[in-house]
Parts: sequence; C-alpha cells; structure tokens
Amino acid sequence: MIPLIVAALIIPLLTAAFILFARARIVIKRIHMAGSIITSTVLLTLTYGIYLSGPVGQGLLYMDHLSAVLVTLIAILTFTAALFSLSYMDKEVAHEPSPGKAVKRYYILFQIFTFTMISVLVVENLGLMWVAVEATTLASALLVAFSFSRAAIEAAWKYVMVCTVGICLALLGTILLYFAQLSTGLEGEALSWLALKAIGGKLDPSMVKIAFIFIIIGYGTKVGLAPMHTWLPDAHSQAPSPVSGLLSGALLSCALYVMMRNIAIVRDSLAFDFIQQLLVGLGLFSVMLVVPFLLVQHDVKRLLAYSSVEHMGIITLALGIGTPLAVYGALLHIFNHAIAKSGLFYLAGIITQEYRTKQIMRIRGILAQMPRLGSLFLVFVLIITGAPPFGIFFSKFIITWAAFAGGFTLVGTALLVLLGAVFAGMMHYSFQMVFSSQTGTEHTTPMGAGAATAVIVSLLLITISGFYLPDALETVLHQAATIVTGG
Amino acid sequence: MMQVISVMISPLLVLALAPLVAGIIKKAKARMQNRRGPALLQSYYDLHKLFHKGSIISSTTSWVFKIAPYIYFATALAAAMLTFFAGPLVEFADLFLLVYIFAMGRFFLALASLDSGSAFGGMGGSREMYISVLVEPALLLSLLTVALPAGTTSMDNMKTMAEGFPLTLPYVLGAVAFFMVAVAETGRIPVDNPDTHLELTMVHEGMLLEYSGCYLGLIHWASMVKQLTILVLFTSLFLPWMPVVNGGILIEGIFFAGKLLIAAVLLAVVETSTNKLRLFRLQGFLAVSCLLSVLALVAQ
Amino acid sequence: MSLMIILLMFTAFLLTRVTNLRTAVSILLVQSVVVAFSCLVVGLETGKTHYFIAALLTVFIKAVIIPYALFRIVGRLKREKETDSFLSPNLSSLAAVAATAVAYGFIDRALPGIISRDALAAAVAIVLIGLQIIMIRRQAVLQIIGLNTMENGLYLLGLSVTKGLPLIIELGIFVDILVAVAILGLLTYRLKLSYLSTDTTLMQKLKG
Amino acid sequence: MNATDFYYLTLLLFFLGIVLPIVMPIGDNRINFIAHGMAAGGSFSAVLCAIFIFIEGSTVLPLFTWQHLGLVEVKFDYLGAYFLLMAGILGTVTSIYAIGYCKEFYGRRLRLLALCFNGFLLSMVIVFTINHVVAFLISWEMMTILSFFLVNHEWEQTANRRAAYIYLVMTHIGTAFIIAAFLLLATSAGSFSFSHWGHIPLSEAVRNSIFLLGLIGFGTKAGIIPVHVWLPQAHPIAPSHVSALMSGVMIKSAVYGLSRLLLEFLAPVSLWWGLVVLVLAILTCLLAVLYALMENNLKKVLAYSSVENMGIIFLSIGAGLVFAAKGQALLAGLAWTAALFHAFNHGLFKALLFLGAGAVVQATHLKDMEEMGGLIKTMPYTALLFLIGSAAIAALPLSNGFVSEWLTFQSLFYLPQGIEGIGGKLGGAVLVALLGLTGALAAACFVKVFGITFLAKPRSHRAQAATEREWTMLVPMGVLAGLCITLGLWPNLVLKPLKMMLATYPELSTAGLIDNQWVGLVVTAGYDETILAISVAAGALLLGITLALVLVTHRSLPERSGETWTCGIYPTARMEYTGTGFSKPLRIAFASILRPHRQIIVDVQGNDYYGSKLEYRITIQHVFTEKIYKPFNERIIRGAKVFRKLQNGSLRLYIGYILTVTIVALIWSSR
Repeated sequence: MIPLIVAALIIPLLTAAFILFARARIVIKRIHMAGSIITSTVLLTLTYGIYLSGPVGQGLLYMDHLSAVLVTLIAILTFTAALFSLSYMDKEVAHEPSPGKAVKRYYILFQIFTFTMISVLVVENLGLMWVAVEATTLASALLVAFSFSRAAIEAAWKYVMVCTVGICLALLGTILLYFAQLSTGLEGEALSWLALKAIGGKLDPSMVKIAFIFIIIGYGTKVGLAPMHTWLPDAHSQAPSPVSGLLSGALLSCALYVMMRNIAIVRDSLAFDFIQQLLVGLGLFSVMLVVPFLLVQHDVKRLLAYSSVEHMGIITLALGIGTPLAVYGALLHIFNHAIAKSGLFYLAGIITQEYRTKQIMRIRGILAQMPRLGSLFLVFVLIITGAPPFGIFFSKFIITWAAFAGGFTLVGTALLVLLGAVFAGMMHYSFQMVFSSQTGTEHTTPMGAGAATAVIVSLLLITISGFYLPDALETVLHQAATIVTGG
Repeated sequence: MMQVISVMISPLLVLALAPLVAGIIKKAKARMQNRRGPALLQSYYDLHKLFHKGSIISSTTSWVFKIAPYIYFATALAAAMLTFFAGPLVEFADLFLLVYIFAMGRFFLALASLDSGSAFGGMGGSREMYISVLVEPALLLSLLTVALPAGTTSMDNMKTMAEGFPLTLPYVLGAVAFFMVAVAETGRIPVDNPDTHLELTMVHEGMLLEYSGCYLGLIHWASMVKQLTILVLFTSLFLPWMPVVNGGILIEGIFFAGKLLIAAVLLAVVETSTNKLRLFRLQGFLAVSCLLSVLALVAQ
Repeated sequence: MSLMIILLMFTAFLLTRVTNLRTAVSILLVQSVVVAFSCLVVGLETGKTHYFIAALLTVFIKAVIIPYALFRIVGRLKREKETDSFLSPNLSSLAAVAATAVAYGFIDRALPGIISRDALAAAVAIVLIGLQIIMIRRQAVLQIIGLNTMENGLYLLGLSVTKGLPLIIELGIFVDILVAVAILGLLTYRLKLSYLSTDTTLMQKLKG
Repeated sequence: MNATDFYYLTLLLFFLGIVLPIVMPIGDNRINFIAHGMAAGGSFSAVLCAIFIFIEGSTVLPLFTWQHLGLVEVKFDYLGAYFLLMAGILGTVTSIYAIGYCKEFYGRRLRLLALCFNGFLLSMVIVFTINHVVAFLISWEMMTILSFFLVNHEWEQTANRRAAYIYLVMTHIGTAFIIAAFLLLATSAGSFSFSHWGHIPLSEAVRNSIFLLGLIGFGTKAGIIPVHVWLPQAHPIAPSHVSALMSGVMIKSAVYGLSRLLLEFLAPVSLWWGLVVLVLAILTCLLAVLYALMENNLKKVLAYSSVENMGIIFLSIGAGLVFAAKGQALLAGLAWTAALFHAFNHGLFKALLFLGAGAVVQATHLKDMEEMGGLIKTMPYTALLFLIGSAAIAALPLSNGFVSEWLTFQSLFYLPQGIEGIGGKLGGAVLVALLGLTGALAAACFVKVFGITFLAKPRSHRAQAATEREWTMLVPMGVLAGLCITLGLWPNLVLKPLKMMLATYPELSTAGLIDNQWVGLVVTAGYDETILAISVAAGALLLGITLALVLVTHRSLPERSGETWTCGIYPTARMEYTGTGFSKPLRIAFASILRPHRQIIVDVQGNDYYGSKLEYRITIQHVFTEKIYKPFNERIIRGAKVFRKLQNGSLRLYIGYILTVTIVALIWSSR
C-alpha cells in the first residue's frame, strides 16, 4: 500500500517532467493522458485497498477511509478533467502566439496541481497538510492566470492573496493546536493527526477553541465559505473550464477534507454545540449569501461558482449537525457535487468557447443550435439544483433529513426555502440561455470526443449514484463518517 | 295510483294557472295606473296566437337556438313541479336543486341569445347573466333564513317549519328579502321591465328578440310558470299561515289561492310604485336583500 | 529574545510608513534577518541542531532569495510608488498601534496567565499589521511584503510558544513562501505588462 | 389477473412508452401511435388495477429495501385507488386523443413530447400508489419536472418560457414545503413508510407547523390563491392533451396529498385548520371565477376555472376539517365525499373542456375567443361535447358537476353544526351564498365561452375555415361527455367506492349518505333527511320537454329562415356581441376587485365625428400578481442588487471580511 501511495505522488510529477521534455503537442497530450489514467487507476486501487484492509500509514504518509473518499473523487475528477482538457485546450490556445508552449505549460501545471491535491490527502501530519493546501493554491493560481488576460491576472491575484491570508490564519490555528498538544506534556509526534486524535480529550479547551476558530476561518477561506468566499467566483470564472471543474469539485473538497480532519480532533475537547453553532452558522450564512448573487448574475461561470459556494455551505452545515447521518450525507454530497459541478463547468466551457463570451445575455438559443449540448446543460443544471432522481437529490435529502432528525427543524426549513430561491436563480438564467429562438452564434463546431466522453462519464456517474452506490464506496463512506464523528 | 294521477295532473294545473296569474298581475297593475288594461285572460289569447303561428329562424343560428326554448320550458315546469306544494313530488323538492334548475333554463336561454348574432340578443344575455349573478346569492340567503332554522334544505320540511314559525321581526325581514329577490327573478320593475319594447332597456325580452311563433310561446309560457312558482314559494315559505278551520283540501286550496292573489297584487303594487333602476344600481338593491337576510339570520 | 521581538515590531511599524518600494523591501530584509536571529537565539538556548538549520534556511530564503527577487521586480517597476493609500501613513501607524493593543488585550482575555505572553501578543500583532498592510496599501509589491510580514509574525509565534515546528514542516512552509513570492512576483510583472501599473486597486473588474 | 399484475403491466407499458421513442429509429407517425398507444394501454391497465383494488381490498406490495431509507412498498389502498382510477380514466382518453392531436407536432420534437407524456403518467401513477415518503417525493418532483417539459414544449415563444419557468419554480418551492412537512412527520414517526405515520403522538406546535407547511406545499400544486399564479399561466400553453391531464389529474394529486395528510397522518384535526382552509377556499373560488370570466383566451379561461374548482374542493375539505374537529363524523364524511367527488368530476369535465379547446385551437390556430365564433356549424360534434362539458362545469342539473356541487352546498349548509353560535350560522349562510355566487359566475362564464366560441357567425377567416377533427380526438371527448352525464344521473357509480374508501377512516362516517338507487342521493345528516332526487328532476325535465315537443309539433307550422334583425342592416360578425362586451356588466359590478383599466384609442383622421379607427382595450388587475408578486419580485431583485455590492471587486474589502469574521468569531467564542 505505501509504495502505491508514493507512486500516486510521484506519477503526476514524473508526467510533468516528461511533458516538460516533450515537443510535439500530440505527444504531450498522450503523455498527459497516460499519466492521468495511471494516476487515477493507482488512486482507485488505493481506495479499494483501504476498503479491504483498513487504514494504512507509515511515517508521514497515512490513508484511512476518509482520505479514500476524497482520493476516489480526485481519481474521477482528474480523469475527466484531463480528458476534457484535450480538445478544450486546443481550442483555447488557438489564438495564442505560441500555442505549443502554452499547452505544455498548461499540462505541466495540471499535473503539479494533481500532485498537490493528492498530497493533501495522503499526509498524516496537520502541518504538512497545511503545506500541501497552500501548495494547491499556488499550483492552481498559475492555472487560473493561464491566459494572462487582465481579468485572469486580477482573478489570480485575488485568489492568491485572499487564500494565502486565509491560510495564514489556518497556520496560526495549527500552531496553537500544536501548542495545546505540547501543553498536555504527552509524548507524540508533533501535529500528528493520529497522536492528536488519541489525546483529543486532554487538550486545553480554551486554547483549542481559539485554534479551531482560526482553522475554520482559514480553511473556510479555501473551502469558499461566505464571507471568505470572495476569491472563488473570480478564480472559477477566469480559469480554463477544466480547471474550474477541478477547483470546484476537487480543490474545495480537499479543503473540506482538511477541515474534517481538524473537526475530528477538536470534537473531543470542545463543547459540541460550539462546533455545531459555528459550522451550521457559517454553512447557512453561505447558502443565504449566495442567493442574491444567483438571482442577479451576468456571467455563466460565476453563476456556477456561486452555486459551489452554496453547496459548500450545505456540506459545512451538515458537518455542523454532526450526527453520523449528517456527516454521511455531507460526504456523499461532496462526492456528488464534485462530479456534477465539474460536468457542468465542462459544459459551460464548451458553451463559452462556442459563443466566445461568458455573458449570459449573449448566450442564447443553445438548444436550438446545439441540441445535445443544450439538453445536457439543462439536465446538469437540474441535477445540481437537486432534481431527482440524481445523486444530489439524495445527498441533499439526507442532509435535510439529518437536520430535522438532529433537532435543527428551523435550519432545515430555512435551508429548503433557500434552496428553492437558488433553484429560481439557476433556472432563470439557464432557461434564458437554453431555450430561446434567437441565435447567439452562427457557426458551431461539434463537441470534441474527449469533451463528450468526460461529460457523459460525469452524467453516468451522477445518475448511477442516485440509485446505487457500490458496496465498497458505501462502506468507505460510512467508515469515513465514523472517523469524522469520532468513532 | 292517486299519486301517479296527481303527478300527471300537477304540471297541467301549473301550466293552466300560470297565464291567469300573469293576467291578474297585469290587470292589477293597469288598475292601479288607472287603465282598463288587457283582459284577464289576455295571456291565454296571446299564447294561443303564438302557438298557431309559424316562426322565422335566423340563418345565423344553430340547433342551440332551437333547443333552448324546450329546455327553458322544461326547467320552468320541473321547478314548478318540485315546488308546487300541493304536488306529490314535494318530498323531493330541494332548495339547491330548485336554484340550479332555474339556472339551467337561464343558461340555455342566454346561449340562444348569443346564437342569433345580434347585438341586442347578446346584450340581453349579458345582462341576464349579470342579474342572475347578483340574484343567486341573495336568493340563497333569503331561502336560508327559513332553511337554517329548519336544519334541512328540503322544501317540504322548510314549509313545515315555516308554518310553525311565529310572526317575528326576523321572519318579516326574511320575507322582505325574498320578495325583493322575487321581483328580480321574475324580471319586474325595478329590476327589469317586462312591458318594454325599447331594445336598449330590455333584459329578458332582449334575449327573446329573435324568437317568434311557438318558440316564443314556449318561452313566454315558461316565464309565466316561473313567475307562478316563485310566488308560490313566497306564499308557502313566508306567508304560510293557514286558518285553524279544518275544511279539507278545498278550503285550503281557496285559502292558498287567496294568499297567492295577495302576493301577485303586492308585485303589481311594487311595480307601479317604483321606477326602474339603472342597471348598475342593482347591486345595491340586491345587497339590501342580502343584508336583510343576514339580519334575519342574526336576529333568529 | 525580547530584543528580537521589539526589533520585529519596530520593522513592522516602519513598514506601515514607507512609500518607497525599495525601502520597503530593505525593511523586509532586515525583518527576515531578525527572524533568523531569533531562531538562532532559540537554537543557542536549547542547543538543538535543527534550529541552526532553520536559521540558515531563513537567512537563505527570506533574507537572500526573496529580497533579491523583490529587488529585481522593483527594479523593473520604474516610477512605481505608493500614493493615495487607503489610510495616510500616520493613520496606518495608529492602526498598527491599535492592532498591538488589540493583540495584547485579546491574549490577556482569552488565554490568561500564558507563559510567553509578550511573544504571543507580538506575534498576533505582527500578523494583524501584516493584514493591515495588505488592506491599506495599493502597490502590489507592498502587498507581497505585507504577506511576508504576516508569515514572519507566524514564524515568530511558532518559535516563541512552541519552540518551533518540526523541521520538515518548516521546510515545507519555506518552500511555500518562496513559491508564493515567486508567483506573486510573476503576477506583478504581468500586472505591469497589461495594466502598465502595479496599483492593485485597478483590478476591480470582477464583481457581483 | 389481479391488481398487482395490472399494476406491473401499467408500469411496464409506461416504461416502454418512455424507452421506445428514444431507441426506435422510426418515423414520427409510428412513434406517435406506439408511444401514445403504450400510454393509453398503461392508463387503461391502471383503471383495471384500481377496480381490482376496490374488489380485492387493500394490499401492500414490497418492492425493495433502500439503503438508509427503509423498505419501499407499493400500497394499494382505497384512497390511492380512487385517484388511480381518475388518473387511469383520464390518461386513457387523453392518450387516445393525443394520437390525433399530436399530428400537429410531427417534426417538432414529437419523441420528447411522447416520452415525457408517458413519464408524466408514470410519475402520477407512482405518486398515487407509493407508500414510501422518499419515493413519493421523487415521483412528485418528477411529475413537476416532466410536466414542465411538456408545458415548455413550445419554447420558441418567450411568453411560454416565462410561464413554464414560473410554474417550475413555484411548484419546486411548494415541494420544499412538502418535504419539510414530511420530514417533520418522518422524524417523529421514525420511519419513512406512510404505514407508520398514523396517529403519531405530536406536540401541538409540531402538528400545526406540519399542517401549515403541508397546506402551503400542496396548496401551491393545487393552485389555491394566493399561490395560484403559476396555474393560469402554465395550463394554457401546454399541448391540450397535457393541459387536460394537468388540470384533470395533476393538480388533484395535491388533494390526494392533503387527504393523506389530514385523514391519516394528522388526525384528529384542529378546528382552526378548517377555518383557514375555508377562508382560502372561498377566496380562491370567487377571485378565480371572476378572472375566468374576464379572460378571453379560451384555454386561460379553463385554467382559471380549474383554480375556481380547486377552491370548491377545498371548501368541502375545510368543512370536513371543521366537522372532524368537532367529532361530527357523519357530516365530516359528507364533506369529504363532496370534496373527493368534485375532484373526480372536475377531472372529467375539465379534461373534456381542455380536449375540446384543444380541438378548437388546432382547427382555428386561434387562442382568443373574440376571433372565433360559428364553430358549431363547422365542428358540430366538438361543439356538442363542449356544450356538455360547459353544462357540467356550470353545475347544471343532470350533470355530474351538479351532484358534487350539491354535496358541497350541503356540507356548507350544515356548517353551523360544526361551529356553534351565530358565527357558525352566519358563516355557513354566507359561504353558501358565496358558493352560489361562484356558481352563477361560472355559469355566466361558460355561457360566454360557449356562446362566443361556437355560436353566431365566425368572427375571423380562420374560424370560418375550421374543420371538424378526426375520430381519435372526438371519441375520447365523447367518452368523457358520456361519463359526465352518467355520473350526473347515477353518481353512485363513483360514490360507492368513494364511500368504501372514506369508511376506512374512523373520524369519518358515510352512513349518512344513503344511495337510493331510484331516487338519487339521500343525506341524513341534519334533523331530517335531504334528498337529491336526480331521477325525479330528470323525469320532470323530460316531461317538460315532451310536453313542449307535443305543443310545438302537434301541428306542423311553417318555419322560415331569415336574417337576424339588426335594425335593417345586413348582419355581419362585427355586429355580434363580443366576449369583452358580454362580461362588461360584471366587470363594472365587481370593479372594486377587478380594477379594470380601459383605454380607447380613436383615430379621427379624415373625419372628426366618426374617425377612421377605434380601438378599445381593457385590462384588469390581478390583485395578487400586481400587489404581492410583482412588488415582491422587484424588491427581491433590488435587494439582490444591493447585496451584490458586497462583492465589489476590491481586494482590501475581501481581506476586511476575513478580518471581521475572525474578530466576530473570537468575540463570540469568548462570550
């Protein structure tokens, strides 16, 4: 198992190195695709291994069921994003002065980004986890700024600044947590998650409380919780669409993962209703705050980005409720949201390429001109807003159910109503773009094979997850929920 | 057997008597206006004439135009049979059924008025439906002043209940309310003028403008039957007192006829002593009726 | 150690006042050297080797590479100067004083009787001042410096309360900072190319 | 064969109806026949299934065990079967009608239409039978989404899109309330199976919140004012066979849901629930029928009339709640009978009218009644059937509409027995009077609809060129018309199973409703029995007609044909009374509610006295749309625009947010 983990870390870096020395674009693409497929396979094998044999760890590397959930996710998402990038990027760089270089840069950064995300999930130490999270920001910042247009630079700048400031607060929290660990006087590796988890109950509550606040706000910035979410719509809207999909689906989930790791530790020493109030409050606030942005929006990718904020809010809320059911729902929702949202970003990418604008006002008549694309987009919007019988409906339902069962009746009702408002906003703009007889563009190009496959794979996965989860995934999800709830 | 015979006879009786009542009202009205007025039996002559004349059917019309008189006639007769308190079907009479049987006749007549394609017909139909909309709640409310104490909407029980009711203020209020509705429902001044021949002021007559011959006869006859029915309703529910003498069916019949006569003359008096209201003042008129009914219900 | 803390606070205060980019980078350099010295001091106190390595790394990365990189960027940015800050230098110094007061107040209130109270409070104060610099200053380079100040404050915190993080983590942090500065520097350069200025308030296109 | 087999057959056929249009590479003509044939077959099998349920009694059919969510079952009980029967009958006729009607859609996304239609039917069948709340919610939401696609089928027009959007969003938000209500119940009961939800001990506050949430949720689907606004917009723009199904069955699913909620889950009920429902219902009836009367778009009139009829159904539900709260089982039984029977009847005649309207719209390609007219001559069968539907919806005696309206009247009449004192008496009387007013307005409305659409001379070339539709469209309408009359004459056909169903609820008793085969209905709820003598009334009417026929035809009088008298001018269609004119007196009478605004544009070029052109426009104010929804919507948008300033692009502001949150959180934590 451990060699596999190491392999999962090394393969993306190796791929990046190979790409660096490759010349022809077709070769670059092949290396890239091969690397991604191998990475994904390794990651899926890891999950299966964890399902069979339980947590593994050695030194600084550690994987348990919680990481397995996220690893699965990364495996799926890097695969679809890699696949989608193939045709998308060709079109994207067509107008660059030196397309070959740009493509090369993109694929290298892509692989490095994958590496940083995987490293977040496989390290055991909270300090290293912090390092890895910061590394994801840095790796993705250049992807966000990929086109170096004014808007892209602006987005990347804000992304790095806001996230780094946030992450600095998380570091402050982590140091305080370390201080609390030292203060117990017990032996144990510094900031080791397992060690901290073992002595969780003995940590000084007042210190842990402050540490936890800093950690939640710090990683919350990265998760995109309001009001620290400000970087998110900028970065998501300016990044190339496969990267937007990865940012929204994988990166936010990784940040959530780190948050969950920390929650698992502090649960033993803090009064539980403190954690509940903090997380439920932040979660509900996030859902609430995005509503006006979804009701009045002009940019299709920003629309999707705000929807991500909303979903992160829902997940945080579920984590705050904290019952095993709620956490299970949260994990399932992370999974479903990642797949659906990345699919949606891919589609939005195709749309923006075809219409050469992100302005909703200018995108008209998708269904009339590109029936397949239009219907796929519509279906995905329905999925993301929680229409049955797709996966998101179920995870949303489980979370709401957990809210009611956990005594958060008012919160649950408020959440349902807010989701209705979100639905109204999302649908309004989607209808404008999809149904209309006016035309926005004259000539259309057929969807690339890679792009189509990526979208179809996402659609299939999200549809199946509505009806059936493989036993392995189901078990892993349950075990992961137990880990977060302190089992 | 007796029952079957009376079922057969009662409609004929109604049909036979209705023009007479209409004649009485006309005569009384004329007398009060210091006119000689038409003969008491003039309505019979009119009907006789109409039923011996051919008719002109507008080429614009369809079969709806032709069936409407039949249905109107049938509803009037059915209403009479279900209200005529001497009749054998009385136990089947129900307030809501009665109201809706009237509505049925009106429905088809209004359709027929539109079928002719003339503006006058349409205007008549439109106004008739307007009046019916105002009348219906008032009619129901005034009947409820009797039905609610009776605890049932069966006409028979309502009548029994009314007979045992002492002459009190609520009763009088209810009676006045119903009488106002009766004026509207029979199409008399101040709601409608049955004698007008000026197209723009016609309501009920406006709908009939295109009818002639026996179709017109049917409708006229049905209107008279309807008028009689409503008067009977009034007398049975709001003037229910009978003499203490037990003189069998004949004495009762005569007494009943007397009360009917009073009601008919009352109608004539009202018609003579008031002016026709402007069409859009009717809301107020019927609102007063509703208010009186409500007062009656409160006071009970 | 207290001397180091005082020096650090002093540099942080200075940073709130400078308008010249080159001066600001120099101050950051001094700050980093002070941080390295503190590390060395702790190393001498405890006698553990990894502090010496950490101090060496600090000097190398924070006092050599980063200032060098920033100097190079500043060299390319001709006629860039901090003007029309959100707050005037006096007011921003006042804000820094306020931040220090808040930090002390907060530490006393939340963690009464903690051992290294001064160091903790100073560290929090420096973090807050760093945040302030990012908020108040318009120039991209100054914002980068603000970020570094924050990081230095945190480093100081780690040193003073926990006697430093494990070496591998520190190594990671150093690499992150280095890469962050590199990327921000690259972005600053691109900023200059496309906006012809490194005034970050120009970047207000993405909204809503 | 038994109920289960037919149920599976239904599911199978609908499933085929969904899959075949996707996979079969054949022409639209065959798709049309196959898909709608499947739909018709499936629906008919649903009818048989429902009948067998009534014969065999309730059964539970376990399907599968769902992770976390427990055992999913299909429950065949009488309540479900009653609605299944309704869905089956209407599904069958509308599917057959669709075969003819959908020829219009050849080459215009017919496959999508057909498969959504099958899916829509499937989801409704599942809604009425499933016994598991999550499965219920899924099929409920599927019903909404699929019907949205049907409504939105002709999305090329902006107005359609807008209406479909409002429909989707409003019902989606309604579903949110239903989910909240059901989750409250589920967490209290500790189970997702409807079977375990009866008589759960709940606190008063929880019960009341469940009621209110359920009322809002289901009320939205039912189109109860003030959450009705989607209905008059969505129903008219759907293809007509879909409108028929939506008005006929889909909005009744709200009645189904409320029945389950109020009869099974929340029993015993509180008095004030009934009062709330009564007030909303009467408001719904009156306003909707007034709007219907003012409307000139044929299908919109029908849509508003659906709102009105939902109001009538809710009136009896309200009365039923009042009686049940007071323990008056007999009267409660009467009121629920009235409600559910009217639901059934409305399904029949409203579907008939929508199908008829569809035929007219297809034949003329017109929507506005003011341009129609004279269709009775070119489309005689459609006209006759439409007339029967109009008579039924105007509750004329001998139609099924009258029977259920009579029952509603009766249940309102007995209201004083549920509410003591003068309040009950007056309330009952006023409600009866207002229902009478509603009835009269509905009659006026349908006089207008039929008269303006079908009678007199055609008002446009298109109306003149209309032709009768083919038999696949006429036969379904004929079946519905036949059912309307059959149930009007012999209501026990449906009342009998209905009574069987209501008798299963201990709070209700149907012993007071005696079916006297020969006379009609006998209600023994008051001090004495009240009789609805259908046969007598029919006999009397028949007698009257016979007598009239004898009078007229006993001697053959000459009958001449001539022109309508129009003061000596040759009559043209332009002299006919218009729909707007027809409803004008009522518009003036109810001006305080309708707030009509009229605009007269005179072009006096050429001649100062009679000008060359005169245009008359009248608009009325839909009070809830204008006074609540529009300002609300505007305020939300304005508010959203203000909130958007939070993200104004300034980095320092963003950093400030983080700082603020940190400080707030720290202060809050050390409180």
